Amino acid sequence: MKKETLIRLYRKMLEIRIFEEKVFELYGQNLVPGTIHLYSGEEAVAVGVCTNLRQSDYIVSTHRGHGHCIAKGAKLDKTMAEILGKKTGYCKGKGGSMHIADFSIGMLGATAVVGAGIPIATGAGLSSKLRGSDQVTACFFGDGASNQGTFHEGINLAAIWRLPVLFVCENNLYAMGTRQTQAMLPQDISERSVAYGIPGVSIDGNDVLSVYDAAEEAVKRARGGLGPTLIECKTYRQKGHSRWDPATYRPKGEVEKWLEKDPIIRLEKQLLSNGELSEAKTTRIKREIENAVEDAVKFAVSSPYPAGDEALEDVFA
Amino acid sequence: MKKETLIRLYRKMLEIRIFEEKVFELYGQNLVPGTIHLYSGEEAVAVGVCTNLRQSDYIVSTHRGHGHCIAKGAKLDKTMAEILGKKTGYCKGKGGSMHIADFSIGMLGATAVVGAGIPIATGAGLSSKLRGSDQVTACFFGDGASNQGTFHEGINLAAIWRLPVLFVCENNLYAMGTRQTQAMLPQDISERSVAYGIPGVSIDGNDVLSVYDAAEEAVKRARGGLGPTLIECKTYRQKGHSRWDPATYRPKGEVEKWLEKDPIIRLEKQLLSNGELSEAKTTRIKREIENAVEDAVKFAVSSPYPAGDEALEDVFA
Amino acid sequence: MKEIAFRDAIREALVEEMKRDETVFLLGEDIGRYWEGAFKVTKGLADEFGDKRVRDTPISESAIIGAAVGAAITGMRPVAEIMFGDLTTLAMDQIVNQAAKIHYMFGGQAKVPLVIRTPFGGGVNIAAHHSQSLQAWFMHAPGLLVAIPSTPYDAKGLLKTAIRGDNPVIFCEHKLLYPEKGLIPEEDYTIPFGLAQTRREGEDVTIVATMFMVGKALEAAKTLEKQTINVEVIDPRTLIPLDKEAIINSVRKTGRLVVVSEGCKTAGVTAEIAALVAEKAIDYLDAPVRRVAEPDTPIPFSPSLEKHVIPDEKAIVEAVKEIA
Amino acid sequence: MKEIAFRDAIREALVEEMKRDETVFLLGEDIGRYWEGAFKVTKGLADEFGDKRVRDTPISESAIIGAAVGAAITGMRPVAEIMFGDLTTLAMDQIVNQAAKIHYMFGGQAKVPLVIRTPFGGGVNIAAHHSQSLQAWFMHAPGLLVAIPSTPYDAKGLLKTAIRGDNPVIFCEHKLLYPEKGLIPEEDYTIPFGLAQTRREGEDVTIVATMFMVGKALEAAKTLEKQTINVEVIDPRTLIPLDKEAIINSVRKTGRLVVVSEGCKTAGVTAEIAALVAEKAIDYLDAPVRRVAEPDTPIPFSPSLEKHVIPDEKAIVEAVKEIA
Ligand SMILES: Cc1ncc(C[n+]2csc(CCOP(=O)(O)OP(=O)(O)O)c2C)c(N)n1
Ligand SMILES: Cc1ncc(C[n+]2csc(CCOP(=O)(O)OP(=O)(O)O)c2C)c(N)n1
Ligand SMILES: [Mg+2]
Ligand SMILES: [Mg+2]
Repeated sequence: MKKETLIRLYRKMLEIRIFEEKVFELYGQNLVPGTIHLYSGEEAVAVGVCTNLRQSDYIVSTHRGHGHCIAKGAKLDKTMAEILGKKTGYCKGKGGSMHIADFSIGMLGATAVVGAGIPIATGAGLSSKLRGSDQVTACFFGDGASNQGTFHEGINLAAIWRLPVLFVCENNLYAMGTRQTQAMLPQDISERSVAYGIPGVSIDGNDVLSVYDAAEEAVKRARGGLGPTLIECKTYRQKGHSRWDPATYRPKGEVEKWLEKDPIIRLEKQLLSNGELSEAKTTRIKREIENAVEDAVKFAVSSPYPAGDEALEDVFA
Repeated sequence: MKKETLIRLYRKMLEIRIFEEKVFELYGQNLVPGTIHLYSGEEAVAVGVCTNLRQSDYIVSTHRGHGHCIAKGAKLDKTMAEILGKKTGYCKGKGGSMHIADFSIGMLGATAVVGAGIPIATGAGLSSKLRGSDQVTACFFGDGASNQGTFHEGINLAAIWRLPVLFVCENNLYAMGTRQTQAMLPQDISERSVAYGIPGVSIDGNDVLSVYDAAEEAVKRARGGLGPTLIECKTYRQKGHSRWDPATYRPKGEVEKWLEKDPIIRLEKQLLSNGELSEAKTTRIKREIENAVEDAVKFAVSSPYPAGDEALEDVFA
Repeated sequence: MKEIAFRDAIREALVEEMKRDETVFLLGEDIGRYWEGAFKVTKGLADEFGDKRVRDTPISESAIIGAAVGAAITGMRPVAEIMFGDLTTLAMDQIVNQAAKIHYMFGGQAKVPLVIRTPFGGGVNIAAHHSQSLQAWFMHAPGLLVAIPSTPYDAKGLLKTAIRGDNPVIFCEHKLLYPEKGLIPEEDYTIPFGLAQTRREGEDVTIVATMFMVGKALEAAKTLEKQTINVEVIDPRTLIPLDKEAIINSVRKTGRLVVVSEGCKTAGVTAEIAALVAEKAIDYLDAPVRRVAEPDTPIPFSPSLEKHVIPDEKAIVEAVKEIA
Repeated sequence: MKEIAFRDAIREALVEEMKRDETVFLLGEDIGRYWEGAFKVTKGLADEFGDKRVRDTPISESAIIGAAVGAAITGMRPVAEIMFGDLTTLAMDQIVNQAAKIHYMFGGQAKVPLVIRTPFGGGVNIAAHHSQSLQAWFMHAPGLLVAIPSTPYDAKGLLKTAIRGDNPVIFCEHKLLYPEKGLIPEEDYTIPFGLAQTRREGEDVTIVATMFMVGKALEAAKTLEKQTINVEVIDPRTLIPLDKEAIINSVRKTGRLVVVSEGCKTAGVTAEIAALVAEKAIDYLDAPVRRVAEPDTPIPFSPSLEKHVIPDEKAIVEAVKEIA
């Protein structure tokens, strides 16, 4: 892999992590309304996938979507402003953390209904195919989502129509407090691809290079007209499910084990050890990102809330 | 297999066939309101499965449900009366062909929403398990139904809870005019069992003995606490999908090919050739069934329609 | 002008819009060449436009709507068919939470030019799972438009407007209307949403009626005329937006209102229209409002039972006479 | 009597009914020992009754309800939880076509003793997919009962009635009510469905209010009292059946009606109640009816926006003053 790509992967993951650490801090200060689902620990998935995409390609996101947004190229300031419910946010404060979208970069939005994005991604794939474009769509969803009817119907439809879609299952072991293996018998969610006659792979979702490679392959298949792929990324959320979750349902030692597999630290170590990155460079990158995030926070915090009656706008196009 | 069982299988299939031929005739005479979905050609499935069940076991049926009813032991007269919309029918004329039920024999009813019976069967299985009973539930549904979200959710739930349910997919090659292979990539619907970590088998659904054996095995597993099985029975509907369907979408020769595999004729030939049945006996059996069906018709035709205002009853228990 | 059946008027709208705009395409169960629609609305379309633009789907209502949403927000204009209105229950999340809310949730970034065609209504003895009229639910789901044509002319004109528009539309068709004939112009036309049509003028009582009930109301009007009660019959044509002005103006004139719609009575279409008048025009009312709708029961199978629950001319006449 | 929070009153009902009747069991997403309910309603229940009777499910709303239906028609009394009312959209077929219609379609053979508990309502900034109030849909689905408790006392009493009954019940809980406290008796009690409660007597204007809006209406009443407008506040407690008599009797007394409910205005809960009065009690009305509900928009995320769409005390006061 080219050095620039490696650095790009590293930088993007870090950007997500630092951005979200800030979100966490801000909600400690009561600046974030509602709830928040952090992506910390899962950055390799969004980044490994989206780095294979063009700006004109699409992604469909979830309630745990900050990482998807940033990996696809969303602006930090407008993302942060949306999370804070500001008028300057991507959705003018109407969407919030669970409903961010940036259509200008092919980020088709997050849905807070688990699994609901899957057939929508199928539709985006259908659209590209009908328009004769070579765009691909990456659809992110969780292990829990793979038990929804929409998973079955949406992937089956994409399969029979050979649509250019990557179904990216972020298996972070839990859906809220429910372990993946408590909610289904197969160990590997990728086995479910058999039901649709499409390829399925299970990979280490904390290794951004594995994700990158799997996505590259799937994108190639998709652009080549060979149809969808189901990619299961085994990963872990380092925090609780949402704002208030102490995550006491985790067995002892589990978090620690997974913290050791932190995708950012892993790549950083690797790049440092083979000389593609230096301590000085990592420090500089971190500084740059911290500054960018700081700017985003300033923008977001200083932005106004929407006026109440703006609630009545945007119901119809 | 015991001779009585063989004769029982034969008799039941014939009963369904002759009953439905009468239904067909009656709707030619405009005595059957609404639409009708005939089971002709698929009798081996219902009979092969239900012959393994006890009266206390449950079945869940579909829009194509006459065969399931009769195989489970429903009375011909009350079934016919319901199909004709009479007050003396199983559902007092409120249900009709697509919504027959007979709770007294564990026939939990037909639903006309394709796939909707699947999670209901899961619930019946759950109920038996919670009550500590050894009842099993057989759930019938079509190839088309296996593309519904309820298939995915319902079977997954039965799998993780190891419920005593037989998921019996009647793959008759078509869902209305849509070929099975046009609606999904796998050739065998039983492959979908992989997604739930349960056994799946595909069998000749026009061979009642194969169906019987597969169901016997699955019932054993279910009663033994080993959970559900997905049984795909490859079969064929000899008529159009419903009342008005000329079924022109079938390739030439297909019907003829399948008529040769008619499950009743097949078993009859077999039993005649190995002496378990004689021509005289088949004639007698047919006569008996024809008489029983004639009685059912008389009962149904001479029964009154419900009074209009009975429509207002039975909304709440 | 030419005479045409309701189902053919719909087909003509589809054909003309597919010719006019190549982003328009159809998807649904058995709409393609093998079946051509459960009610034969899409007859010949796969032949004319190919399987690519007339897409048969598996029995997956959620995915049909979800895929249509995904296509709509990325530049296409899907017309999805749900074979029976009762089966929208399987896709309510996609319809109500996704299609209807995407424009709003995302702050106006995305358009959802999606039409969902689906047949409602009873009268053909196919019982509780194939006979409902659920329009009221879609009125109660902000972000959706709801069309309820009662004539071939309206069906074609409204469907064209729906397809050309940028919002999700629930396009309600009545099973019993498909064979009904009516006149339509030879040339292209559209009908704006939110404009009611007065089907009959009268001074004594206003009847607001929807879909198949418009015809029943007109029959009732004839009977009532003989009894010297002169009713005005208003057909809203779209429920969202609703032409409130037309209804209120008529009530202002007549002082009496009967609302007639299939679908069960409680919290139904008739409730909204009655409430509207209670709120905005009560001073004009000289008598209680009457709602003629299905009783709160599922639709039964047997003809004798079904007939009892679906509003007919007689029920309308009685309701009018109660307040006239 | 003892003081107890709304969520604990619900839990007490569950505990007592599970003790009383071993066919009662719970199923839903994350209701078990690991999470104990998204709103902690089922706290401690898995410990007390075991995983067998307090069943965590996968994220499969359709299968949750479907399985509950199957269990209900075979001798059990399931209480299913749908984590957010907005997600009932994923199970509408099972709720409306199966649970609600089975007793009827099968001619009375089967009973469906099923309770579906689910939280509705806005006010906690969780946007369009987690804040809706869809009660009106369930009123428009024959065969369902709909409970809408506004106090811990009602929550417990109505839930017990729901669990002991033989019909499917949509048991609506309001997110903002969970921590609210109130008095309940120490001993077993139930509350019949279809019996409204007059929360405050008054002569000038009748306010019919539901769930969280009951409190808002009572606040408004205090403000209005200072302005010498004496309102009566009626809490229907169940929407199906609806205590029509209580509403009509109150309107007969006051001659004025304001209906207040979350959920969007068009074809909503307030429409049905306004229509009822337009139909049955118009002669008693001395002023137009007023509906106070959400405007026809999805629920927006930002606090400044959400506050704008959810009815508050001020909106109620204004509506009352418009007609008083
Ligand atoms: C259809 C649906 N059911 C339930 C919920 C409540 N809920 C929100 S997130 C979540 C868990 C999702 O798990 P998973 O798909 O594994 O994604 P993760 O949160 O682990 O990223 C649940 C149950 C929801 N939003 N939508
Ligand atoms: C959910 C749903 N979608 C569509 C229909 C209309 N419909 C009735 S039967 C049928 C085909 C069912 O095919 P399959 O499941 O294979 O059963 P078969 O009729 O072949 O026995 C369809 C599409 C329906 N009743 N329910
Ligand atoms: Mg997860
Ligand atoms: Mg089939």
